[in-house]
Amino acid sequence: MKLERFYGILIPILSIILGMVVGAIVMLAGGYNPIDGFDQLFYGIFGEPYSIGETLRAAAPLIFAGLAVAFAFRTGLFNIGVEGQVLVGWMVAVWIGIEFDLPTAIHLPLALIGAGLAGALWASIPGILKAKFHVHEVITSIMMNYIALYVTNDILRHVIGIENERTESVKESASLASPFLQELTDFSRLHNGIFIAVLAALVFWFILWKTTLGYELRAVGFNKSAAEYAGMGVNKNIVLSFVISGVFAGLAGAMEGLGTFQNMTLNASFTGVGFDGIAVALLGANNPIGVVLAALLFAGLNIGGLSMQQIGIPPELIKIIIAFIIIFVASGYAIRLLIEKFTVKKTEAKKVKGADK
Amino acid sequence: MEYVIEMLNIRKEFGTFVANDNITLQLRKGEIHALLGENGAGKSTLMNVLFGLYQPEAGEIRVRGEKVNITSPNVANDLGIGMVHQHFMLVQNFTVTENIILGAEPKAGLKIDRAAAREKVRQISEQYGLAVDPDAKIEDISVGMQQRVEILKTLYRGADILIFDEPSAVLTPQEIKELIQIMNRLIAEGKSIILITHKLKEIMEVADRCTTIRRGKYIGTVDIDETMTQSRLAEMMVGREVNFNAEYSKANPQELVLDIKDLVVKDSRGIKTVDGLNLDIRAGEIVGIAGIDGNGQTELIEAITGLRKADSGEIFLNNKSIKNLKPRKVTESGVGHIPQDRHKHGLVLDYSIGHNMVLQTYYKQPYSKAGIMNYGQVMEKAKTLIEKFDVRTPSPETFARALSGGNQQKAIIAREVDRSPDLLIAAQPTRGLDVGAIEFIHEQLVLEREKGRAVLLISFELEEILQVSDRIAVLYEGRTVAFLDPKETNEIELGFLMAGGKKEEVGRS
Amino acid sequence: MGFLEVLYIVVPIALAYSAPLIIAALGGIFSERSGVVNIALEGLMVMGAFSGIVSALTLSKMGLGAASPWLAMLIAIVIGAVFSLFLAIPAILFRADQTVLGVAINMLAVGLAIFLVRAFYGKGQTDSIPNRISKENVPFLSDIPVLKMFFANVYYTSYIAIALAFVAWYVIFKTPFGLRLRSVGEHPMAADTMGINVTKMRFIGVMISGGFGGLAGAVYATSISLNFSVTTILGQGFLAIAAMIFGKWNPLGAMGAALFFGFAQAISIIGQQLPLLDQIPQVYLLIAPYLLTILALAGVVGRADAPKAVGVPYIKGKR
Amino acid sequence: GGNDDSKDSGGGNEKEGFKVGMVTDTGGVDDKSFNQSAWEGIQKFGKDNDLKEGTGYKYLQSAKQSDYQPNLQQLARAKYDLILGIGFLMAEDIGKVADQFKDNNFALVDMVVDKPNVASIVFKENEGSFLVGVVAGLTTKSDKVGFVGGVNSDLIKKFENGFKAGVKAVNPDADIEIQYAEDFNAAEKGQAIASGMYGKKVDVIYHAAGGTGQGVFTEAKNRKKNGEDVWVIGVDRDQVEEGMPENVTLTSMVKRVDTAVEQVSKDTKDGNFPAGKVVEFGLKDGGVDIAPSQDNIKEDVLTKVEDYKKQIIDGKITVPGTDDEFKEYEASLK
Ligand SMILES: Nc1ncnc2c1ncn2[C@@H]1O[C@H](COP(=O)(O)OP(=O)(O)OP(=O)(O)O)[C@@H](O)[C@H]1O
Ligand SMILES: Nc1ncnc2c1ncn2[C@@H]1O[C@H](COP(=O)(O)OP(=O)(O)OP(=O)(O)O)[C@@H](O)[C@H]1O
Ligand SMILES: [Mg+2]
Ligand SMILES: [Mg+2]
Repeated sequence: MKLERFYGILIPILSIILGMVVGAIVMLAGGYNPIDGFDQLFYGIFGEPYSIGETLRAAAPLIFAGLAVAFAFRTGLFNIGVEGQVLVGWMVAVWIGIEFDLPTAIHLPLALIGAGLAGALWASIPGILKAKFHVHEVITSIMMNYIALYVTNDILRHVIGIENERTESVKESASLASPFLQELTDFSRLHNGIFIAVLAALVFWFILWKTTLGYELRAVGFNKSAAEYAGMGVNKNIVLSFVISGVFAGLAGAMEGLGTFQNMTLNASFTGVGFDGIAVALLGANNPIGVVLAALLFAGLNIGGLSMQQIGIPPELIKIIIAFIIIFVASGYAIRLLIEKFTVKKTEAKKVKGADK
Repeated sequence: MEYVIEMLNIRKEFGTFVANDNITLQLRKGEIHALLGENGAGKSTLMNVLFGLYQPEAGEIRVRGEKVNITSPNVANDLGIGMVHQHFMLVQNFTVTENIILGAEPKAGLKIDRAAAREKVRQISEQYGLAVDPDAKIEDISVGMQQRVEILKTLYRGADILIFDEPSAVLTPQEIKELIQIMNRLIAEGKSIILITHKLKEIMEVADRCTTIRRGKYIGTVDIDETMTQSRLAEMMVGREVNFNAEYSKANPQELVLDIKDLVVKDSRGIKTVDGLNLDIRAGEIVGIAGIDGNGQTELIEAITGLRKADSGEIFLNNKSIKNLKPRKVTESGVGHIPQDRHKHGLVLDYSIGHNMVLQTYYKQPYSKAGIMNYGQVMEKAKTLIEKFDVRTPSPETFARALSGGNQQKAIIAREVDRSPDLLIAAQPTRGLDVGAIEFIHEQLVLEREKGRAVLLISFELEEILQVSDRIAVLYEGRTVAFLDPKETNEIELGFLMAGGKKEEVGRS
Repeated sequence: MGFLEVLYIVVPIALAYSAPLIIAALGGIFSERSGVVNIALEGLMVMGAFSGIVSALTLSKMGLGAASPWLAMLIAIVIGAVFSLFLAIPAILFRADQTVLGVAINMLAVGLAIFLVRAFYGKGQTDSIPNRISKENVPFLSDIPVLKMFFANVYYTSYIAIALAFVAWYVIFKTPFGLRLRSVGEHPMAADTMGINVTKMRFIGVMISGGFGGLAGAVYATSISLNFSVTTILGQGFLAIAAMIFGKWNPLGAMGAALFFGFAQAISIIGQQLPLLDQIPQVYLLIAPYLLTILALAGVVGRADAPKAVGVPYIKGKR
Repeated sequence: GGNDDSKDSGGGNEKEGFKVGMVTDTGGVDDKSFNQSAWEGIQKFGKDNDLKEGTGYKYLQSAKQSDYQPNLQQLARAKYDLILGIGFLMAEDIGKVADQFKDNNFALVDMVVDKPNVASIVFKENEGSFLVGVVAGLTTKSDKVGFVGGVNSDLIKKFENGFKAGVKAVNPDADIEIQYAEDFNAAEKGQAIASGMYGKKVDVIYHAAGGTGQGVFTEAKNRKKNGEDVWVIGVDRDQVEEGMPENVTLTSMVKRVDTAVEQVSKDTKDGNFPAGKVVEFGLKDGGVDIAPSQDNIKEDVLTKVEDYKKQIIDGKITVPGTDDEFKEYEASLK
């Protein structure tokens, strides 16, 4: 058990290092100086309060998106539709943020709840179709992504109203922006959403590992037949899992709508938050702490990557590094084998000696 | 004496665990050689070594006197070794023919020559009397036929040394009878067989010799002759005396608990597999259902437990209808269920034993309060049950997956019995278990009866039915065609009735 | 405009739109039939589009003219197959989670392709290729009324895609190779005991998938986008996955699903230009293809069962 | 990309000298459209003033919309004298950053931001579109022309309405097919839309659809190869090359983001930063125009174009930009 924990920490760390090594090789091959590159990257992540603020800001939606994917995974479902749920959540958050005039104590929670519910509603469709008609959730969620893209654009245009391809800004009473945090981080867009995101990770953990519902959801994820035998409503749980996953996804949208942007723009294509969420969830091993850390890593590399451009290194490099980190983490078994080979060789040598006697 | 196989001083380790420790097994040409041992003794492991699935850490294998190095099943196939695995190695959505020819397909141009393949399959199946439908999908055929396919696979490849790993564990008595005939025919054709089985009676019936292993260690090889008895074999196997023919006390039936009237249930294909069934069980009695697989057993259990809709008829539990209630409601009305497939229904293998112990009660106090689990209580409960039912597990935190089959079964029984259900349904509760474990489980069933529960036992082992039941219901084509007293009947009569014979004809046949 | 005229417009669009989807979905089938989940189709298409365009540009420069896009497709097949090793090696040898890998590979493909485009051309997107795959009128057939909807103004690559679907069907369901491939995806241990090399079969399945993915990307690039940029392949791979599942992992089914997508897409795009349909608010037309797919799945097609062992690393001796 | 050996950690540069930087939108600096054009303008300005790429002038690329602000801030921190945001999507971000860095000068392309340290660079795309509309209206044989837009928005509407006005001015009977792909990056959609339009005998299509327009060219080339007489009118830059080898580019409507950017940079360097002003580029100042590649346009058509150009510059014609303006304009024709 202790050994498991050891590898659980060692493998991601080794993977990050190996990913950086690959990045260095690519930089060398591209004619860039990797030392300067990493210097710039780390400066871009940790160098100033500003960059730390931006990293945290970028992490908030990723945490939510990651939690959304991870939650479904935990119950044996692949919610590839987070992207669409983010869009509808974003839209509803902004809509509530613009449309109502309420005190902050009501307005902000209302906007957040609206976003969560919108995501939940959108996610419930693949869930219901899976439960009722056994339609593969991967196709339906892919289709729902496209539908979300076009429907939100249409609603932005015709219901909420846009000027120059964007809505007006949400009222201050619905905004997550925090002048304090902004000042603290030298005008980054860091907003209160990060606290909600961390709280959400806690909620995630609590639901799955502390509640009766979580016991059921995980059982359904592991073994549907046994869950049915035990009297759990398998179909109900499938829908519920999608719904909860959708709440997280919708809130990821709220992070953007009420935090980073304070508005919503017509989208000509997907935001990418949902797809990044898949990577974050998987890198974080579908566990809440892992998701938070993975989101921070993702956000940090992306923000740091922006400043690598200062010395001319194309931002695509970051994608390559992240991709390799994920590949290495996924290949943890190989890393383990290598480590064990070293250690086992020693013990085996001892054994042989013992046998000789 | 000519040996076709000699496994000498074989050692196989899994990590630090030694599954086979210096085991020797020698197979003579033309013999049926039984391999006996408790669950987890290392029998399958040894055979997997012979078949090239595992590489031994030490030891030597000789085939027809030649030292060989069996690095893969391919090598084994080339050496004429075929294996029928404990858990069938069949692709469910392939046809019988496809499964047989896989890896050695006859070709016509680029294509598989299906006509030739079918012809070859038919020819072999005729030669050895292994009736199969070459075009049927595996998922649609009975377990017995699946096993014949497994045997055909080896014969198709020209194997003359056959390994059977617990072939009878999943078969009905009729099928076992056929299997024994098949084995005898194979021997007559010049093949040699290694047979793993927990059924001592089978060993006595067909085997020429028997090798016993215990906890990975070689115990000995004996001739099966007139001097050999089942109890001596059992003793060799477990190292103590086993009371496997225990006589249990007499039943004392009380009020009616389960009352099924004219029940009709359709299976997944829409066929009425339960068709007008009547059955009643009283408190304090064990009713055994005897029937050939596929006569409605599965659907009957599923209908009672709420896993399948009943079309018509009635199911009363303590005079209240439980027909078409949700599984949870059925459970709460007082039904316990030891399911037939423990891995599919009985356990969440990726949950700890502790989690599994509350699979139906997790939402109730004290395990759950206001939607919040109290895992402390869960583990407490698990500890008590583990102790009480002697479930061998390192801890209640251990994943169910890591337990041996016998211990998994014990865990399920512990859970079901502990809920004190009025009706306990036990479906194939001892399948694949060794005699020691079987003894334990039978005792538990009788104990439940003595506590005044109604027990419904479904088993394909007539011996088990006869031994444990207080009353036997014979199931044929979805109906109970006869109720018998185990004291006044025997396997022959039962077998006859199960095959559709009429009671009054018994004497004449 | 009559019904036939509408079809004369819609069918060629559907055929053009479907071709890359069919090919990519076939790739997905080979991989998943061997037991390896292929979320990486998108990335494989990116690599295919990238290598297709780069080779087409280079070959054109070398003076190969009209042959250059066809040769470029062959190169894209090879590149796709090689690139798929990023999926095959960790998934098959190191027991890595295949979904995770797929997501990573999609990311890697975009990053790497654009990085290389910058390295090769000093800018983030390529020029347009001078020699492309063009739409053709099939001699004789394109003059026959009704039938001409299938033969006028069409890409030969559409026919190739359809032909490949039949070939793939034949290979998977009629040949020994196909039987072995499927057995490995359904029950690898059974296959192993029958002397089939599970590792080898899975490598072949994934690499065929890489080849198809590469080809699909190259077909798209050399016939439709004609250049390569970060947005050239944007979601087509995921639609191909949907087509694969919709088609129940059967090449002909996937082809049908892809053609269905193509047809729905064509109607949705052309709808605005057609009488009656142009009265419908555009958003309904835009979402129609996706909505129709969902309805079709829920109403008609229903349950789709994946190969049983898909996504599960094969570990010898594990039960 | 801007490859350079000197390291600049963004913490401020002690060296003196004028520095200009731009932040691309998600299209990137090679979008063959306004990002690229803006970068070309800056490069020209840099070379003319002996600035070094990377230290004197540079661009930062945005992969996502959320990158705009950090990118702008990076340049502001590095004390760039002029920071350009390319694309109206950056309006809000540039406004915010301008508030935070009151000492820096900012400029935004394609949209108006009212801040004392921001200059707004906008174009009269409708005027340029009018001219190519004239070309289309006079070139079409079927009296059917088409317009393919990227995403339906105020900006692209300017292209559409200017174009329609031009067509109607010279060919009131012409049918104009309008379609928005709702996507700037879907070549296959562009192709399908074009295929539908050409299939309905439209013979000239004007696109304002970015990467989606690529598909329009593809379809036109295929048709031309098979003997159909079809044309495409390009947008933003001279897209004659996109029409090769079949030569389907009738002409293009160019938007000289490069000259505009160069102009503003020069003014800023000279101490004439148009602080808080809207700098509008239309036909008059060469900010929009019909592309120099005009070989495919008939002589008499070109004369007409010149004529209209003059009228617009002289203010005799006011080219509509919005739907309402177009309605008014259409009414005035009758
Ligand atoms: N793949 C494996 N990895 C680790 N240990 C294993 C593995 N397979 C078997 N074992 C160990 O080897 C022992 C022998 O297992 P094996 O399956 O050979 O028992 P068996 O005698 O066939 O039991 P049964 O009668 O129930 O079939 C098991 O108790 C188990 O501890
Ligand atoms: N793949 C495996 N990896 C690790 N341990 C295993 C594995 N398979 C079996 N075991 C170990 O083997 C022991 C017994 O397993 P085994 O399956 O042989 O029991 P069994 O009684 O034969 O069960 P069954 O009746 O299902 O065959 C268990 O304690 C378990 O820890
Ligand atoms: Mg076993
Ligand atoms: Mg065994």
